Amino acid sequence: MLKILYFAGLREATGSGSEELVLPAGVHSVEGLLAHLRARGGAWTEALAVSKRVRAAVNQDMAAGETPVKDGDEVAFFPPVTGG
Amino acid sequence: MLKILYFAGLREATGSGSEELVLPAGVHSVEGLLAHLRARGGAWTEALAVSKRVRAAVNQDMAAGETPVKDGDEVAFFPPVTGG
Amino acid sequence: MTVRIQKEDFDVSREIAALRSGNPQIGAVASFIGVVRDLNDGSTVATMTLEHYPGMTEKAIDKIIVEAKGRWQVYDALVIHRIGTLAPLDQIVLVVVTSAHRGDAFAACEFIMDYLKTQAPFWKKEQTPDGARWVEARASDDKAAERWGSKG
Amino acid sequence: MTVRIQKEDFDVSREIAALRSGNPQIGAVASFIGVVRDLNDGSTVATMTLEHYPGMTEKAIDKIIVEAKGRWQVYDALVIHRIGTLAPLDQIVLVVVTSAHRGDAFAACEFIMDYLKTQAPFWKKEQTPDGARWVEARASDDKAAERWGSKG
Repeated sequence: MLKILYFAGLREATGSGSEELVLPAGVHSVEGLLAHLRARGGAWTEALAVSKRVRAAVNQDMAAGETPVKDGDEVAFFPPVTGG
Repeated sequence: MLKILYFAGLREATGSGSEELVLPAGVHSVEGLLAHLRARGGAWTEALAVSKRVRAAVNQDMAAGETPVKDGDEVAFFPPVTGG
Repeated sequence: MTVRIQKEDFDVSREIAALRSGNPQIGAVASFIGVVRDLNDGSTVATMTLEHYPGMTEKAIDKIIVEAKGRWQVYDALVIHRIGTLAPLDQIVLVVVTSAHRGDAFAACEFIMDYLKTQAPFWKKEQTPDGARWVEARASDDKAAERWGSKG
Repeated sequence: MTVRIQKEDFDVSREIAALRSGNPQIGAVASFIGVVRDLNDGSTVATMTLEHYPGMTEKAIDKIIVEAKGRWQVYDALVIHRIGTLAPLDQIVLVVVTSAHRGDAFAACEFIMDYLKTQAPFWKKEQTPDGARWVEARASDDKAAERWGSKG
């Protein structure tokens, strides 16, 4: 099981703050998981488009596309940060 | 007439905080005035030696050796500053 | 090392006194306060709401401070970041760094702010006369963080 | 632009609030506090006395602030420097710079400190167990000021 979190504009666009997801077959990385979520269509496809510069964290560390994702991980997706 | 001020270690070494001095003949610059004061001998020669890295200000602006000195000026001599 | 995420405002004097407390070897204290402006990207800002990622925020800022301590001679560092709804003139973030000498204090303080701007999971939503909008990340912030070189 | 030379201590929060007052376009406040250390150049410091050149001090710091305002986008700057006798842990100097953005605030604040260190007529005399001594100027302070390039 994966815990997936969405923040800020991404949370609003997908209408989802968090979800639990069985690690989909063939998904081993952040990029793979993103592709899986995009394939849901509609708001998901649009909100997670490459042009949106979606950022990710795995287990609360900033992650890249190739960062591994495995069962039990907490994965978060969000726009570029704007604090400070 | 010149007003001459001495600060910090230079004030202590010369025993003088300030003095009024008729602009000596032939003195037209900070370096000329320094040479004149050094020629007093004793503590003056020692305190104003080139090795002491004496700094100067003319009319309250940082000055160099070639900065002009004229009648009515306020000239100050002091060690490198150490505030802040 | 102190990291606090809070709704409440902070008092700079009190925070600096606490960070300096009991260390007479500190000669330099550099600090930075980020403040809500009433105008951003051409629109009037009435209020701003700060969202964050609890847990990751503290962890990310801890990492930034540890990195700064590895690069410069620093005694201690403090980061306070507010969340919730803020208005123009409100303080948003405080970074304080103590050091023996000013060069280290300035560099570490600016480094922490630059990295916080690109690495700490906060997002700002502004209320403007044209409605609410999420603040866009600035390319200049990426550049500011990049000029410190690679993190490793 | 505010420059104050005083015996009294200062409160950073209060000074920052006064400098920011009424300007909701300020987004960044960088500040620096210099503090008396109990150990300097290998000797224990009991107290330190600060001498200055009244009149020139204010003029020199004014010039430094004007120079900083010419180089960076700065709303306002404040310098407070204490004189008289101070003890370890006492605050010596405060520099605060307000700006729309942090890069300008940090640069101007550090520039003002670096120039103050070489251009403002203050001298420190330390009381140590071996007697009183005038603090020697540091080559590193000349270097710090020089790296900003020529003043013109």
